Amino acid sequence: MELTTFIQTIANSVVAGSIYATVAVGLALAFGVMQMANHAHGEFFMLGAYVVYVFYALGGMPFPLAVLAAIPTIAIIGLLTERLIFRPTRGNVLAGFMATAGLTWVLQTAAGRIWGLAFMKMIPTPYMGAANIAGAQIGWQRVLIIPAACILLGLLWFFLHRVRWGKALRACAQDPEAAALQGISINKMTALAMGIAGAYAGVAGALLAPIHAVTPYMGRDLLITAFIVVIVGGMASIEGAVLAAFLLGFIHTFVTTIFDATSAVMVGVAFMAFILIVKPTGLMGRVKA
Amino acid sequence: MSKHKVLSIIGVAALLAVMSVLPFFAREYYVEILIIFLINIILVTSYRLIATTGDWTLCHVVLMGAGAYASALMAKHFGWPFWMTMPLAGAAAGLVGLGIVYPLLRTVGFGFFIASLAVGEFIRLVWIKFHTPFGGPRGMINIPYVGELGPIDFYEAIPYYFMTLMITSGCVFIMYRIDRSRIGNTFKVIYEDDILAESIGIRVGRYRSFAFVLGSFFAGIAGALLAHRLSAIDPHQFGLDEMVYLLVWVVVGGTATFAGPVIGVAVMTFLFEWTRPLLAWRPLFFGAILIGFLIFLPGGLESLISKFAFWNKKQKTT
Amino acid sequence: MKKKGFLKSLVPMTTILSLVVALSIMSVPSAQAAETVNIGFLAALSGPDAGWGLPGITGNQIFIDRVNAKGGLLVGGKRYKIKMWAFDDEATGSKALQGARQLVLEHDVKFISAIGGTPADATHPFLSKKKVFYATLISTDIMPDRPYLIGGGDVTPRIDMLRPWYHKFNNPNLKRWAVTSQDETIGRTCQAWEVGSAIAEGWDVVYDKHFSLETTDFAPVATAILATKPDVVSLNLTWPDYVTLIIEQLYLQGFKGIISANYIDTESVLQKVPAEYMEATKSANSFPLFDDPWWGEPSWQHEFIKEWNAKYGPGAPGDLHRKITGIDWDHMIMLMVWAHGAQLAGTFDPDKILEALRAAKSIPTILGPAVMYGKEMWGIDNMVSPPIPIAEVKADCKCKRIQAHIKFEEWFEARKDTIIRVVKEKGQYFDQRK
Amino acid sequence: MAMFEAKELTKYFGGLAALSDLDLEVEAEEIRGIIGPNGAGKTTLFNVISGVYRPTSGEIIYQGKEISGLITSKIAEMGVVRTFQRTALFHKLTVMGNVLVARHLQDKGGLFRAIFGTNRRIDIEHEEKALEIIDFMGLSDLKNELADNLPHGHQRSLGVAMALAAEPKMIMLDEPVTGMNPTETKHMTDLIRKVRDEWKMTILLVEHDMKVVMGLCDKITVLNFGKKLADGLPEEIQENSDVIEAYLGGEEVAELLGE
Repeated sequence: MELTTFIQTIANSVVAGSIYATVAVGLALAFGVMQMANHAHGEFFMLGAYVVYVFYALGGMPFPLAVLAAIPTIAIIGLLTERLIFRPTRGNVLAGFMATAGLTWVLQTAAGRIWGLAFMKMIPTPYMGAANIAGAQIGWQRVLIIPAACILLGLLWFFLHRVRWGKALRACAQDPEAAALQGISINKMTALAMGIAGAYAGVAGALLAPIHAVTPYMGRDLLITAFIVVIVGGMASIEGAVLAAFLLGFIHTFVTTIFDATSAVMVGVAFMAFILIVKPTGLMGRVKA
Repeated sequence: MSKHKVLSIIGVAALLAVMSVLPFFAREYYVEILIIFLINIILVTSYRLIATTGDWTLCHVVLMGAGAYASALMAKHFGWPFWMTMPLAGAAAGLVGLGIVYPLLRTVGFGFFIASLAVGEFIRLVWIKFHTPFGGPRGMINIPYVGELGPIDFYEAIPYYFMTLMITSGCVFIMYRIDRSRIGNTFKVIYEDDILAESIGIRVGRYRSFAFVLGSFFAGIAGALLAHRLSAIDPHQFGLDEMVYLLVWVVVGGTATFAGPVIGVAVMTFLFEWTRPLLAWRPLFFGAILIGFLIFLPGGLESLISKFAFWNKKQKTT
Repeated sequence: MKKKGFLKSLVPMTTILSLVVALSIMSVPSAQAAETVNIGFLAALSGPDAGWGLPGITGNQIFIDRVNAKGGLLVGGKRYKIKMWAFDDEATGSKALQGARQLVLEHDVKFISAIGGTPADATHPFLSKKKVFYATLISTDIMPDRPYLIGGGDVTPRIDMLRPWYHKFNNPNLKRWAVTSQDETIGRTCQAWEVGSAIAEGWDVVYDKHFSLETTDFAPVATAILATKPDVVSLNLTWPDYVTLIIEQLYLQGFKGIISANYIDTESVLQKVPAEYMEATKSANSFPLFDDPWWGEPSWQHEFIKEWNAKYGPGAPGDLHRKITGIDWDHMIMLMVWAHGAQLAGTFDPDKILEALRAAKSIPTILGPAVMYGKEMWGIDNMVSPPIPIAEVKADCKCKRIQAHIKFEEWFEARKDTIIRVVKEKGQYFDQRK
Repeated sequence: MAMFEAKELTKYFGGLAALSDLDLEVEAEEIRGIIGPNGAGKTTLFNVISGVYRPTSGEIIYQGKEISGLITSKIAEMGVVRTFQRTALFHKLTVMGNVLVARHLQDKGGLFRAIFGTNRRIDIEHEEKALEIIDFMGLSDLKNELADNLPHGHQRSLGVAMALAAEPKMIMLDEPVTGMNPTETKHMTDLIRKVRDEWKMTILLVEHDMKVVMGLCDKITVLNFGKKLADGLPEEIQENSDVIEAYLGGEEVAELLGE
């Protein structure tokens, strides 16, 4: 591999990693609290992209505003999902997972019916052109992802470690009973977790809308990746998810560049199976009795 | 022989009788649907067999595919007759199951669920990646039909229907017996309390893998039946979407009783045909059904009839 | 315990019995008006592949309405109204076969519009036995043992073979040809034909790989291609969405050569890439726009656009909330060919229709006069082969404009030996698929 | 030599030692009491012996064979079976069902037999054996009840019955009489003695009820903070000053002295 290609590939990997990370943290967070395994996370991501399509591409609103608009919109959908699906099925991970699989179909079909189904939606790139970083050419739209991801992940970290509600969330993730004894309301926490998860999936989708094929099914391809990331990272661990996201970003990108993308997916899946076998708790998963 | 035993034998006999006269009344298209329906019965029943140990998998359809591919390869390359390839396909799927179950055993509950998804995807990607012998994304074509037996041509719907009916009844009978046997009980007690089970000398790991391999075997049989009916198979056929349909059947029917999943397939097969006019709206409809059942009737349809459902009683999660 | 067992054994009986009843109730013969000919539409109408199926219905419906408005299809001195039945095959073999059976056994269709690929593989034994026309977009499904399967309304892979010639003709000095497409049913075969033609035209093929359908990030794909320093990057029949994303990456990663593809959805590409760049890269493809002045006025194509917008465009009763695409008319081409054949033959007997079509000097299609061709490519002359438009993206109109309209047959005759040799080397020739 | 031996048995959880350098020798057909204040490591000891936990260091020798590190079911197969402090039962099975399942080691039920229902004789034998045990535990009139519906005392007995059904040589009872009223306790104590006398089993007994322990055990081992504090005949233990010290806090001492 030539040097320029190598640098370009490194750059691509970092971008891919940031994308996977932003998408996956929400999933990990939701799973951490009362084990809500959200199969519809990919569709939250998709809806986030459609928010940008509606407000920015159709409505002519400035791109940054459209992205911000995605946050509350999808957060609300997250809250509804918690209230209507995860709360009734609490204590049964599989039931929650399958019910949200049903939700996946509902959302995909609805989106297809509402916004039409043919080729990808047309979303003009807000910031055209590419940045030249040490010989690597990365579109501004993608460069943007990196700081955005840092900020989003930073905010989440701050919230979880410095803010009272965030701490409560972590306490609840570690030991719901104990948390309940300290007067933390589990319902509030699950709602909060799903709200945040939705917001993050939404904003990720919104940010990626211009560089992704926006279709009702865009969530599917990313979901398996996101789950691989979460499992490898250790189910409930945010830090683990971020680490795993970048690992997978590098794996996918390098294998694609050197061999081909089918192999990349295979290697990714194999990697997850491998982790599960040697360390079922994942890279940073707490050992559960 | 006790009274209710007589009754249930009569019941089953009646059921078989109906299933045997049915094709002569239903039109050909519906006979074809019934064939797929019978194949799906093997699929769900074997899925439940595994689920009784508490292991819900996401690779059952892939194992069905393993059987389909195995049977197709044997029939095409060695020219072996269906009567040979079908059981061997089961064995092959069982072997694949054996190969993947050991890593999977290290996980339980949701971990097992997702891990099985990953392993299943991997197998599918192998079919896609290796054009020889699997035919890559295009899959395999010209898989020999079952052929003729004297005057009977199994290409025709009705003969194939009866062959499938016989094989399905056989498989279901065997699985029913296992479910009712000491082995079946062992599976269930493992699900209820694996620590206690282990303490009275039950090799939990061994039994979990046994259930998995057994289930894979029957999935393989179903795969063979499918492959030789379609005469063409491809990786897409055994993808996650199909797996989710299987879950819908199981969820709608329930897994507490042996009958549950069968009810599920029966009802959903009917609904599925009945909703065709909805065209593009259908996934929405089925999504809603899935959600509705999991929330309002977690025990599935069976729980309406028989009250106890272990499906949602005790949870095992990683 | 045992008593429970019995109760449970009751359950499936009752349900299955009810199912049985239901099914037999359902089997009410579909009412048939005497002068109606039924046709089927068998494609993915839900799920991720629906984008290839659903739009096809629109074009077919426009054609059907037109014919029915004239009182029906005139076959053997009798007018037949056309009725279309749609079945969702979810792009899965088993569902497709089920659909074929429903359409034939329940609705007695004489012709089926489909996408092709695995569904074609799964349905052909049944349909060949039942002697029902099955028209796929792509010609790669044509095989000698599928006498009633016709294809080619979609210009793939003929266009993918002509583009190497086109670019060589315009830039004789260029050498390095890179090609990729998604790793699926049709991609491999079409790419094989393109590579064959590229070699026949004297290109060095420097990159010849596929990317998986799960690919979400095309930056590495572009990087890998550019690492081979190509003069031309061809995307073969890469799906339009992927084309857009790959072209964006080629642009961002500073590719300066020629971009060539089967179908460039110009409008969506121009959302990501400046029109000047597209013009500079001479990016060529062969899905023409029907509002292209090149067709002339009045013309079939222009009318089609008008009718489509009137029916499905913004504000129309059947507003689809989207722009017209190539898929909207792609399926219709094959339907027109079949209808034309039936009229020529004066019957719906498939053998007679095939005879008539093969005998015809030229068959009118919306892409121009076609002939039945393809023996050397697919082992049987079941490929409908209209002349092939090649369009380039122009900056001034921010759209693509037809540059050439090429007859495929002569071109192929001159080069077939090399091309077929290469296709065979890549194991993609029809007789190598058993 | 002793039937069962633990040498310098040590188990760490994270930093802290739940067991440290514990030596234990149990003769065949002995009833050995294991006592100690809460958190002394009694249950941990059972878990380590029965293979739920792998010891950090040390050896467990049973009938001259090293068994530490084996999986629970293997150990059970060798003849060491334990009951649980929690009432561990298969709640959706009947009393009979529970005991039959617990006879797994005697009859795993082959696949062929399962399918073709051959060898009814074996099944009948097992049902007889199960009935014998149920009868022995005084549950015969409840044998078709769901385990879930039994009163607490009977659930405890069923737990023991299941352990017996596995036909072990050594049985470890974890607080068999907790939550029982005096008559039930009396009954259970007699049963445990009978198990030893008639069924020739060796018994390890963890129990808080000192009356029971003192009345039942041949020898007693006292644990405190995972260490062995004392080891000897009941009366020796009652006089042992360290033990009394460990049990400081009046009423526990009284309990210890069985008053």
